[in-house]
Amino acid sequence: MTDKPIKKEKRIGLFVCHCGVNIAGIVDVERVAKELQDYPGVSFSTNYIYMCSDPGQQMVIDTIKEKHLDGIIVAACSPTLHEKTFQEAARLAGLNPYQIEIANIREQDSWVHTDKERATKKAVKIVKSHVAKARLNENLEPIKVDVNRRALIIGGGISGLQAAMDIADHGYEVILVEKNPSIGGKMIQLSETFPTLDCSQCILTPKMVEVSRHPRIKLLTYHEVDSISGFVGNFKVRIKKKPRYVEEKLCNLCGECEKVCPQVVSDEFNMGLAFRKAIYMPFPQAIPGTYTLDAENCLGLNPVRCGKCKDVCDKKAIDYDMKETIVEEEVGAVVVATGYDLYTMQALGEYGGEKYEDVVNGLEFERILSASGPTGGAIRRPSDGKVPGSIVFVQCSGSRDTEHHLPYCSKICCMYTAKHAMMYRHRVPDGQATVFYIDVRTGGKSFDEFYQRTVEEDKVLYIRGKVSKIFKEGDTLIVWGVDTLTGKKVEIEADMVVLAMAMVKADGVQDLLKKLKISTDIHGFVAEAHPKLRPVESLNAGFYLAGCAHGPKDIPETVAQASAAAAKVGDLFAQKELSHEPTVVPVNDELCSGCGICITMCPYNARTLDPDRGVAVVNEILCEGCGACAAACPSGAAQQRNQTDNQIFSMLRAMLRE
Amino acid sequence: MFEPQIMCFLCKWCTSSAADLAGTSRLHYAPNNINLRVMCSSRVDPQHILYAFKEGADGVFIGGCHPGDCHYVEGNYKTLRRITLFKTMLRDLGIDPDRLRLEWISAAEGKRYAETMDEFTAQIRALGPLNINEKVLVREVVKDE
Amino acid sequence: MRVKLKSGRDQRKFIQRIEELSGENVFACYQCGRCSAGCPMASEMDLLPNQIIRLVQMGLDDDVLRSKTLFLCASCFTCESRCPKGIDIARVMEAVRHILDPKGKDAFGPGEIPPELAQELPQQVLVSLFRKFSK
Amino acid sequence: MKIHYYPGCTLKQKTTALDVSTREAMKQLDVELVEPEGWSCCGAEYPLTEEKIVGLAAPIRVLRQVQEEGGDVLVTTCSFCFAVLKRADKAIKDDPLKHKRINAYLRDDIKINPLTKERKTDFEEYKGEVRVLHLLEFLRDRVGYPRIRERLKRDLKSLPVAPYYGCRMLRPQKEMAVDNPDSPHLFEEYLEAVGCAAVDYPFKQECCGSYISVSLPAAATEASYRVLRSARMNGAKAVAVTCPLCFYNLDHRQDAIKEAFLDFQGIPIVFFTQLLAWALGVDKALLGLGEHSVPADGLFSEKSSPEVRP
Repeated sequence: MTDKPIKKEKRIGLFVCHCGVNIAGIVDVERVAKELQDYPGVSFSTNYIYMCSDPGQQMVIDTIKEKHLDGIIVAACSPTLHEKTFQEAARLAGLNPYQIEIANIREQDSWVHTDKERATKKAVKIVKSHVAKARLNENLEPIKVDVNRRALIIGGGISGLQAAMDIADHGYEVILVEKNPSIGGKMIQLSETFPTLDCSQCILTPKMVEVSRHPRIKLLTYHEVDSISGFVGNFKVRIKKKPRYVEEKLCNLCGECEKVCPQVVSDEFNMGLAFRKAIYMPFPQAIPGTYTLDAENCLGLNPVRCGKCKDVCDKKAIDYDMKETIVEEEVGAVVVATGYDLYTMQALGEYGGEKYEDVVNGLEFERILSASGPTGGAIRRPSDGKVPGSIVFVQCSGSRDTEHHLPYCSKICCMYTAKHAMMYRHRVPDGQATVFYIDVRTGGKSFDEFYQRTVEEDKVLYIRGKVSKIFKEGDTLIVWGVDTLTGKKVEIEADMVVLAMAMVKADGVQDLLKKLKISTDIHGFVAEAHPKLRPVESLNAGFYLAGCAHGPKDIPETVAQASAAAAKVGDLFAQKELSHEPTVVPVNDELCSGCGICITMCPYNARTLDPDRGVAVVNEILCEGCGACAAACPSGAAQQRNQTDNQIFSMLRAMLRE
Repeated sequence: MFEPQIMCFLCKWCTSSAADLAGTSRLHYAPNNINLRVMCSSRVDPQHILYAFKEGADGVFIGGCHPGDCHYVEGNYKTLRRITLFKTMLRDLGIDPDRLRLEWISAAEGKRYAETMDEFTAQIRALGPLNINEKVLVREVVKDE
Repeated sequence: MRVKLKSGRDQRKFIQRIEELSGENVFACYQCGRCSAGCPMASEMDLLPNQIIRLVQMGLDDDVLRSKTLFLCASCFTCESRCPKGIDIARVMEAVRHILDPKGKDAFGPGEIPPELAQELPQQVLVSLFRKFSK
Repeated sequence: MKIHYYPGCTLKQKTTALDVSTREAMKQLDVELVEPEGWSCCGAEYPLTEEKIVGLAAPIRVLRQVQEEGGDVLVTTCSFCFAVLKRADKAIKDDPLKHKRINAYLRDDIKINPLTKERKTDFEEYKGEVRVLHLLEFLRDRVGYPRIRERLKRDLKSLPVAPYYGCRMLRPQKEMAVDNPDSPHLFEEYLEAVGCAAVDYPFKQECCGSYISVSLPAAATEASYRVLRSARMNGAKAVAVTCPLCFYNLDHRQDAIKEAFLDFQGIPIVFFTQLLAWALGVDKALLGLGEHSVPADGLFSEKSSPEVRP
């Protein structure tokens, strides 16, 4: 634990910032500069009102040149704010940017303490610790890496399709992975879209076709991402190809297989409101246009047990022996567009969604409204096909309930409920539409006008209050609620109830996100790097987010975000090469005993054992510089650049020794 | 009144950002702590902790990301394992393991950071200064320069 | 007590009658309450003007028809001039009074005015009052 | 200038001050007022439901009479009459069906002239071309403020007057279209033309309680109190009104206001035409000041408004 003798004492400059009164109001900045004047290693010390201002930076640049400084400390705000600013200033002055230390005496000192004397003393300690570190800082150069200019898009809904189209149109190759048999996502299930009432299928299918025909887009439907390794610009992805049991290229969609299939199962495209066969096409415009055999419901993929479909297939497209295979791809960027699911109705027992067929969620009602749905767009209730004379719509079903369900607003329910009620009134002119709401949120272009049209022209009764209970009497649903505007407890007889269920993260997406190693918020939505300034990037370099994977949003917002993510991918691909932080943890061969502990510590597989030399070796490109190995290395062979154990010990000494 | 010295090792991605947020939110807390920013809580070697005690820290605090939120996938689990083991060793060395504290504080929890600092400072104050015997013990374990 | 909202045609019958008589779209009201906030008589009312509209929207005719508010409205049109949705609430009040006409007795009849006061009052008061509040 | 003038019933019976002062003032401005022959009550309240259109017959009857006498303008002073006449006129202009139905009523009604007992054989439908003007509008647009100013005989500038619009003249705006209902200027401009200092105050367009004065006097008392208190607080020495009902509530009710609100101090209420007539040099005795229950004599004195010698 001995500091190596410092061959040539460094010349370190100290710049203490007042930040107006933000720092100087509590910390005696002049005293800090003065006390450090004679501290070992410090050859220049000053203070200035705003170090980040142009004259402040110029002072740093000039001083580095004049005083031949080879290290500087800026005692100012948090390094998250101006570290880059001063690294750039150092670069301009010819000093290696890794010789810059930012001592945080604002957020972690002047702003949190009131005792001027103690805050000043603390500032002195903080600055000293950085001087101690700076004395041992090395010049470092970023590690240069090539960029693989191919993008992986996970999810084939509207956000994935849009991002894929945009990136491909920028001239880059795209691999689009969709876990379902067809692309289209949730949007293809919708009927009309608010506020223009465009038919969802009519506007989406052209995009689906375009994507499927794009020469630079490789469509991998019925595939799932299995694992991913590497780093920004250089990812290796293993993709699982699920067996479809039908050869896509051979299937000519004659439909004979479907006719003979004896297995009738619930149709997920129609939200369980209709049936399909075990061999099926999810919907007529599905892309790729092929049948898929759902092995889970098939009588057994065994010609002896059934084999009817195989028998009737003229094209010999059906192959019961297909196996899951793995496809490997190399990409430089990943767009996560995994979409959403609806909160389960089972969670709201008091609304009877699990008990009563005629209590449906928003997506189920979309299928009922859809011209391609089980009723051909006629509004009939699921239980007996009766045209409902009265429908009650319940907004915020699961949303904005901090106590029992989800605290956030699902954002789109106000608008789609207005649309649902309007559609219902158009198609069943005698029908009574009642909407329970707690607030109607219509922030969006032409949204409020749409909502008001629903109320004024279509006479939909909006009742302000949450429904407390829905139960059945005979074949009528009784809805108990309250109108908080009049203070009246109300009871409504309804033939059907539509619950605007909250939007939640896509089912099972957490496993995928774990594989991608990208962070999520507490609700499992992918977290953005910065809520305001970096809304489409993940904190993890090379990952971008689009659509509802990031949180509830409507179609235009999703499309905008997908295009933004695509533009960001374009930014990345436009670079000649990427820089990787050089603050990695190399191995000192002389000290390494080859124990292999560091190898087990590394989450990135950056460290391996060189069997010939019996020492650990590091792939510096893979190393992210967490330092877990350095802490675990028993011999001290693993030392993080510019945060060596020696540097840490020196800092501790500087901080703690009075 | 005894003013303890608290040495804090803070993960750059979470607790250090929480400390910044406490500042931005102008939350006041006791000035007994001094922070050292590391890339990950798993960068903290038990030797660093002992060294801090030796150099005059009365308490050592480590702040990392909540389980599942580690920027480096699982560094915080490594920290948890290390610190749990190391605490038993501290007892053997005659240092009250309560002088070492590990907390998960996310970047959004500025208020919790400030409260934790006050609370830990009070706790260490109640324990009193790290006594000489303890220091002697530390000296035996940590090689001096 | 829990109120059972009428459903379908029944629910709309009252609303439609009010809309026919008043020529106003009561569903345009989004319950901002500006009418009640500016009403010079609001402090005397059992139901505020916006509550009357709300009850009409909900088809709760009984509550509306027995409200004292109908006979406190002076048709000053302050509400009308400030309603962000352009609803003439005074017309809605008049429509409700109209529905009430054949049902009840005078809300305020000539017999209730002491003769000496009648001597003093301007004619227009008597005419307008009876026009509004008598059968 | 000769012009049709509709005084309405109240001005002929209980509130003659408004009628008398109007006539005196118009004389000074060389305006001859002609009452339409056989005019009847306008109905006082405009019928607000679509089904009570019979209420439109009375005001349209008056307008048809003006048309028959060759008039193109009908001037009124009472705000109630003004509102009913103007709205009825607009209603039948906007709705051909109403136009047809009202004219059908009138055809039956005027077969025999009730006054002359003369039988009429020819009937001319009301065409909707008579403009209903409030006297304030008439003075501004037809007479003109310069003509008023040049004939002023008294200086009223030491008299701060709060104009009180009330409800009927301004609202509903889309039918009355006189001025902005929440920031009107017509009355202020008029008062300034007459030479007074117009007092700005926030209650000039608030309701005085109207006919609620009879059914629930306390409510009207409070409404009137708020108006008068606001006028006084803003420095008015008098409140000018255009409507006999406003006059009744603001003037006759002041005893009741004093009983209900201990801080209330009285303030005289005057008709806008009384100020005009006085400023134009009409004798005080011709202003109908005897009808005021809060004495207003003090306002009409040499001291407060001296004669100007040209």
